[in-house]
Amino acid sequence: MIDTENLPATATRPRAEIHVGEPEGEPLLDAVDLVAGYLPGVNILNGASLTLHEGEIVGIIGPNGAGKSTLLKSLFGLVHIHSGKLIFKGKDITNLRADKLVSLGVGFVPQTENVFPSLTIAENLHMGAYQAPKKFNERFDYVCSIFPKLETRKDQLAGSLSGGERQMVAMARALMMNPSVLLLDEPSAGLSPMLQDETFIRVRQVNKAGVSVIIVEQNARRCLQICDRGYVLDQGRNAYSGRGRDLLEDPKVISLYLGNLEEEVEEEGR
Amino acid sequence: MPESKPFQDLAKWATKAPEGETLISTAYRDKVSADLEFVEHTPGVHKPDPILVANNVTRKFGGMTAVDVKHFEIERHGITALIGPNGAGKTTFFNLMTGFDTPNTGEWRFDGHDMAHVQPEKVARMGMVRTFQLTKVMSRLTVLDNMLLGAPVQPGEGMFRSLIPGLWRKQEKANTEKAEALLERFLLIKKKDDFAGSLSGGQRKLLEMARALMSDPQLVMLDEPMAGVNPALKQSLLEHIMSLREEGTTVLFVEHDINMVRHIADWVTVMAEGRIVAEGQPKSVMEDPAVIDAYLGANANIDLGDDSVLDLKESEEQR
Amino acid sequence: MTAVHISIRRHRLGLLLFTTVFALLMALSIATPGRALAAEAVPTCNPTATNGCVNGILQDADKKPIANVTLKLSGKEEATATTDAEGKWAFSVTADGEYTVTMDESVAKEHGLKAATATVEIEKNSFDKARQVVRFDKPVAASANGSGSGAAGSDSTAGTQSGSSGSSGSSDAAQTTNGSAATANIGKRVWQQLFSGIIFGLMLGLMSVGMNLVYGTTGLSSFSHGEQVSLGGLMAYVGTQVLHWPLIPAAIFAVAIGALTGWIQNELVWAPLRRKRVGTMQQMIVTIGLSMALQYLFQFFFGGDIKGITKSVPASFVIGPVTTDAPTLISAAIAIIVIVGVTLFLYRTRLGRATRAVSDNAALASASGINVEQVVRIVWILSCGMAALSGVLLGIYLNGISWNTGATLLLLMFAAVTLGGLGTANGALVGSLIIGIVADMSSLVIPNDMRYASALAILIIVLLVRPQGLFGKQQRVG
Amino acid sequence: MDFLTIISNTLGELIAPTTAAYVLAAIGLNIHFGMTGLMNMGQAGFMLLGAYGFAITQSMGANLFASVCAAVALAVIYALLLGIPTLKLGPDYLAMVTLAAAEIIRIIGRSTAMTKITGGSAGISPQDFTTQFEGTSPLPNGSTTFLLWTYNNNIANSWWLRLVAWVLVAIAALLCWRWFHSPWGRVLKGIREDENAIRSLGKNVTTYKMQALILGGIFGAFGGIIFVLPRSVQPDSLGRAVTFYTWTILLLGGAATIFGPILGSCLLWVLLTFVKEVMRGAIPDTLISSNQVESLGWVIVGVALMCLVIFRPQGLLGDRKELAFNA
Amino acid sequence: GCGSSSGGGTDSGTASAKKTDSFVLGGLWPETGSLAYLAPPELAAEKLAVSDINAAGGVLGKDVTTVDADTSDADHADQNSSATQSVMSKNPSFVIGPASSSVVKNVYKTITSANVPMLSMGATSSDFSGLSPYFFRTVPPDSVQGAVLGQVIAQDGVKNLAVAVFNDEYGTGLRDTIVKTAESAGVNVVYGANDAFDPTETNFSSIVTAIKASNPDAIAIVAFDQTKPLLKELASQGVDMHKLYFVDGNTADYSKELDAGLLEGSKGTIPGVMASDDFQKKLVKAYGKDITTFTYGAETYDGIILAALAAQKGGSADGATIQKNMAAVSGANGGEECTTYKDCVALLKSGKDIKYKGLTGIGPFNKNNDPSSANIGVYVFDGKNVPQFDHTQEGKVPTD
Ligand SMILES: Nc1ncnc2c1ncn2[C@@H]1O[C@H](COP(=O)(O)OP(=O)(O)OP(=O)(O)O)[C@@H](O)[C@H]1O
Ligand SMILES: Nc1ncnc2c1ncn2[C@@H]1O[C@H](COP(=O)(O)OP(=O)(O)OP(=O)(O)O)[C@@H](O)[C@H]1O
Ligand SMILES: [Mg+2]
Ligand SMILES: [Mg+2]
Repeated sequence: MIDTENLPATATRPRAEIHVGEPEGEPLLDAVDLVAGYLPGVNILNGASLTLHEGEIVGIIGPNGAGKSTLLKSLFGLVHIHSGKLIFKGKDITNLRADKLVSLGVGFVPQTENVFPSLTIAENLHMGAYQAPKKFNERFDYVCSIFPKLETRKDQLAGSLSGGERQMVAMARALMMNPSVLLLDEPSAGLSPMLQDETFIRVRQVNKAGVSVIIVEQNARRCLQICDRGYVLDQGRNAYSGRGRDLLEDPKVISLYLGNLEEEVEEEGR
Repeated sequence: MPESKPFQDLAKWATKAPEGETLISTAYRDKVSADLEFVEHTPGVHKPDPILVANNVTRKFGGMTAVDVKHFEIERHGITALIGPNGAGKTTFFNLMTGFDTPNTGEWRFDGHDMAHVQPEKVARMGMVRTFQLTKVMSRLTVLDNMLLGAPVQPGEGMFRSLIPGLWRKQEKANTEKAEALLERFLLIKKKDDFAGSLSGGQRKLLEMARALMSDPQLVMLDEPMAGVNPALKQSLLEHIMSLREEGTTVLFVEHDINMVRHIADWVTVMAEGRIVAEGQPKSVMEDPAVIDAYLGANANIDLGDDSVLDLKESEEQR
Repeated sequence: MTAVHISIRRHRLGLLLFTTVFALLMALSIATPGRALAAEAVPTCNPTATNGCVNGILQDADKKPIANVTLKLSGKEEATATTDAEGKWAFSVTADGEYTVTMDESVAKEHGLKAATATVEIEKNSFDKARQVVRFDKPVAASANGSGSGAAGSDSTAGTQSGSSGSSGSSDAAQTTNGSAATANIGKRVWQQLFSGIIFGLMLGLMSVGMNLVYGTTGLSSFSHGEQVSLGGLMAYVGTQVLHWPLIPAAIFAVAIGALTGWIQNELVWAPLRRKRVGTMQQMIVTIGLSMALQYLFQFFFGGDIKGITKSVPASFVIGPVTTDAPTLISAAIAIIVIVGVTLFLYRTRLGRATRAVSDNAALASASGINVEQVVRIVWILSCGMAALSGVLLGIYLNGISWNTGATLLLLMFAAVTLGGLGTANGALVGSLIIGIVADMSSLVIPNDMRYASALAILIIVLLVRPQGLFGKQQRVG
Repeated sequence: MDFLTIISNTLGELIAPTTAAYVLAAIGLNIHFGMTGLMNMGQAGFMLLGAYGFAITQSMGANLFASVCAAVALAVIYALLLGIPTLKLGPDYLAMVTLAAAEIIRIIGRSTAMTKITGGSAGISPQDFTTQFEGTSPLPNGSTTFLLWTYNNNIANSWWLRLVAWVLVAIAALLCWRWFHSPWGRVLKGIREDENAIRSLGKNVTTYKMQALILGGIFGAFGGIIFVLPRSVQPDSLGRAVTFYTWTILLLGGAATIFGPILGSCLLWVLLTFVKEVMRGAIPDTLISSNQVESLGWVIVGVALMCLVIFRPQGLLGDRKELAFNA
Repeated sequence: GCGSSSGGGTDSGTASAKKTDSFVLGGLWPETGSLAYLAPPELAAEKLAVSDINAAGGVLGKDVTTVDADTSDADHADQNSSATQSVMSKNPSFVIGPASSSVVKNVYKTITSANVPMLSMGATSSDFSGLSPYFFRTVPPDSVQGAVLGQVIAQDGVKNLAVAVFNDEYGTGLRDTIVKTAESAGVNVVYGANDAFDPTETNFSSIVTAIKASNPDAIAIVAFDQTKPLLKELASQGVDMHKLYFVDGNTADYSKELDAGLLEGSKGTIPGVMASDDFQKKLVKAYGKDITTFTYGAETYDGIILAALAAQKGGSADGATIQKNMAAVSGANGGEECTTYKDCVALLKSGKDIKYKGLTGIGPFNKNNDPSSANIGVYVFDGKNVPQFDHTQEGKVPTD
């Protein structure tokens, strides 16, 4: 058992030492039995729970419409939580306004509508650094090192970008604010395989630098590979949870959520 | 031998397939793989039985050339994958082919018809139906209504004829049945009376694809249909796509999921910076070092959970 | 001109008519009890129940009065009069009937007058004929009527003016004079009207930039923005005319009140509506309701008439081809400074970029750490404050403000922002200038009451060519 | 205060021809906006053209049917002229173009240059165009009291006009009900949501939009005819304010509903009359002058409108759920 | 066969057909909207008339009661109708108003078809002569005032006249007569014979530029409240402000709006004998508030008095009776002249025929229910920008 709190931010944690269950200690973000929905009377989340510890990567997978995005949005104050508790660093943040959360160091990449279409790329990134405008140049260089295309296209309107390019902007925007917790909703969707991998590696990298990450993915295999822990969400409830690796190999999870396309293709290939 | 039989008959039979059976025939598949077997693996190569032929299609945005396709053909009844890095011009190419955008130069023919300056709706009615990468659902219409809009030529869609329900009730019923069957397949049946605007990101993708299939198109162009779709469902839908072909549909799709491309594509075309840079059977294209370099990346087969990946990255950055 | 020929041709007929009418009138006047008194020359004559007037003013072709000319009245009654220093002369007559005024032929010749005699008919009871004005300087064009008071054809007996027959002729004649005058005038007017068009465009720009800001941030087309403009003007009126403050404090007061209303309405109306996620269409209906409420509230307090902010008319001066005055130039300068300021604010400042981000996607803006409510609040305050400022300037420039001044300009504001490109800052300015110039210049070629139609037509034409407005950007499909 | 007359006047608005005229205009707008998403901010333009078409031909002696045809034809031509170039515009821009076009029609109609045709600012007097319509009435001369209401049978604001107006409304509502629930209506709604998606499904969006524009315009023209029959044709009477009222009616009742326009129109005019009648009765002029009372009445109506939308943003019959997906 | 507006439906249920002794005065006023500033003098006149009548013992021994409603302006045609409905529902004996021609057009059929007489105090359109037996007016048609003003202009030696007119029935109607009269007397109309500005116009600079460029030596302004900004614009562009001509819609006291001396020497016409200071004071007192314009005040007052006298004479306050006796009390059949309600009623009671000679100085109603003769007062602005009475001109109103 590693005391994550006392580790220097840059320390590498040997994966083998992570426990099957949750790490002990005060969680960084704790969502308990969240009930939330968009329309009155229709709950999308029916008691979903989630815990994030300092320095962790937590993955959320699940079928379409399970409520993964809703969960992230409710964590971020964009969907109204009807009941349940949401604790961040010991403070109750239930239904706290999103911009307040940003100043607490939480960053968010939504799944859809994740750029400002009539702003240029540079302006989009400016928005990312809205609360710390002085750091703009430094962070800008950083995100451009991940997505070099952004630098060359920085004056193009985000609305005219290709799907993948938008996704880059969205991800970059969230990274601009140098958050301590990052909520990512399908960051790899629409990216080329190379950039998908790049994204996951970068997530690990920022994680290594001390950022805790919650990541929702349909590219489940890749996601679970990098996660410390994973949750499977179904119909607004937690269906399974456990170490990323374990979920990846759990036959039930595979048959219900992951599929076996990869193996099939490999078999075909042989 | 499947080739000795007329395809049409087969196709008819295929739609009346007995319950439970998915893939009824492999006639078209066999024909396509036979056709493509000896086609050269060079960009812009000619194919035996092309349904769409594009020549010298270019599109510039300001100073940047988004699309510059010298020659491109899609094999009839084939499942062709169009892959390429982000911003390669795939979506723009779709837009050009379907009339949503006009090219700076070039001409292209669909099924022998010249398609320059043809309105998008005409294109669709000629049998070339596309989906959008950034989904377009009719938010304040129910999912079922969204589907029904996908059905082609409905007498009830005339202003005057719509006033006489007798003229369209029957067809409406048939369309509804078909739509429900598709929704069932796409796991959306539970949502059929909900507004499409309430769908999740992945569900929208599914609806968009299902809607495109309502019209039994000759050529369906899917722009990243499976991005954001749950892997288990994706897998089951691939079979549906393959069965489409046996009903006479040609499929062109853009996708970044390499396994999917490998699994169902008969032919892969690679675009980069607006140009077609490689073409060929999936297996061989995926092994093309240029493709790996520009598109697949070096980490494709590496477990990202490995710390070695990070070290590699760090050293890369140090350089 | 054919007029002369016509009147000569009519001579015979007129004579016939004249004799019969004359005979009739004679018979009538004999029949009337109380025989007429003699006519007399008076300094001024006004017709009453008992007397009619034959009067006029003797001027030469250059409108200079001709004094000391003796005029003789003959006909039913007789008298003589001498023109005064202003050329005026008047006879008061008591009997209805024909009168002829004569002067010395030589005088007429010397001063280039059209005639030396004129015959008129007096009828005390009739508005048309109780007074007959005889002017020997009568221009040719007007005599095309063939009727008139007689000075037309020199020795013509000229029938009395016959109401309806003259009307079409007179308007035709007017058209020709008007037409030729207009073309001659255009040269003189171009610069002045271009100038006033620019000034008006700037005012319009100042008005609409606030509206555009609200649109650019919340997507709401505010129909009550016109009332915000009126409010500014009316508050300045309150300041200067009711509280008797000097103009500057009154203007500041007006802007402050305007900004305050912006803040209040955001808190009371728009913020709750946004919280309920009410669509912009519905919000637009709320602005229509608000506009109605405000308009009649103004009418409640200020009545329906036009209020002047300042009483005195500023001294004007001439710069090159245009006449203008200091307040106009200062207003224009303020408008330019404010509009440029807003543009810089939108494109150069963090908050400005935030307003555009909010309009694109409020949820994402909030997720980027922008306090959306704060931004919108500032925008409302700014927008209403600027509207009030423009109301003040407008009230001064247009010489008055009333409960509906803003409302009548609302359409032009919409046209301006749409023309420039909705939600774009410099678009509002350029659009306003175009609308202002077209509206003011178009009256050079089309009737005045249609000049706003031409401004709107320009809008439509521009949108046909550039569907996203001048500065708008097109979105990609797919 | 005389409650009976207040009530009878207020409820009289329920069946007033003006209310019906607004219903027709709002039904037209419902086809434009509620169904197709066309932001037509110039419905008054269609109404004015309808009124001109009817009244001008009537005053030239055409028969009723021909005049109605002329009104419809004018609306159709206007829709075509307006639609062909502008239907490709985005919604907000289309709103501006229609608003401007309607205003241009009004300005030209009232200009002195047009006096010979449209009567200029004076418009067309009722004696010039209403007699034939009044003459077709099967009702006897005189006036009739029915329940609370007494109106002349045939002349001006008459029972006969009420009958015709509301029969027209009934027909229009029936047609709309049929259209709204047909595949045709579905395509229109699809266009409202996303026209590019509809295009990609092979529907000719421009044709559909044009059909909707024409159809709604025709209803607008009928509304215009009914609007002027009890009074006179005056360009200023069919100006921007009328368009705004029509929009208010539509959204008060609920866009994209069949009975929304009817309910909205009844509600608006009943509310307006009620407020003004009560104000006239309730506030003594010793307190504030009577024109202040009247202005205050309007203020209250304005505030009431705001409150209605604030507290029921989806309209009386609208679907609250739809609001959640507002673009 | 039921097309005629003169009310075929005589005796079927309209309350006005029954004999009654309670005189209910209906009033339709432009209390809101673009003509709202015309309402105060009219309302004041109504109040004054009613209190004068009631002070003299009322009509048929009973006090007059009033029912009022706001017609707003022609932009709110729906309000024209509903206001009319509101007044008609209270069974008025007689309706005074509305003032504007366009609103009259919108409502007169509803009123006259119910056999209720109505009287407009401001509808000057010549189309209204003989509109309906139940329609009266105390204002002469615009041709009368126009002729007088046209002659005044000609007589002043004006050579080039510009006319600034707003495009409204009142404006263009009056303009046409002014232009016709002035032109036939030798005045050259250099601007405005066909051009008019929009009634909602706020920006007069280009209009004034055009006027100025036409080099007029005098300008006639035919407008309502728009005059104020127009005057200032004229002054600021340096036009000669002492040679302006006004009409009844704008011959008003500008002492509060303009610098002293600005308008000195300019002239205006107002129908009616001089609207006395005394009457103006009474109006202000009756209204209880300051009134700035007095337009149509006298016409309103006279209209009400005439109707009350008609009811008194006919012995019943129903519409048909009033309609029948309107002409008679105005003196169409001759009779003893009287100037106040009190005096007139006294004469009537003593069985005499009367001729009410009111403040407007109009003659008896002619066959078209127009005033058969009228007075047009000519005013000259003094150094304080207040119009001062100069002289009056009387004459017959043409009947065709
Ligand atoms: N705006 C909305 N209004 C109403 N219901 C909604 C809304 N957005 C999503 N839903 C519903 O909530 C459920 C969960 O949606 P959510 O977006 O959270 O799914 P998800 O797990 O993210 O799916 P996906 O993998 O497809 O993105 C779905 O059934 C969807 O229909
Ligand atoms: N309207 C436009 N204006 C400017 N640039 C554009 C426009 N549309 C597309 N582009 C650019 O053209 C290039 C091709 O875009 P396209 O959408 O076709 O890429 P793509 O191959 O579909 O990429 P992805 O896989 O990310 O979807 C991109 O770099 C994009 O930024
Ligand atoms: Mg999701
Ligand atoms: Mg793409």
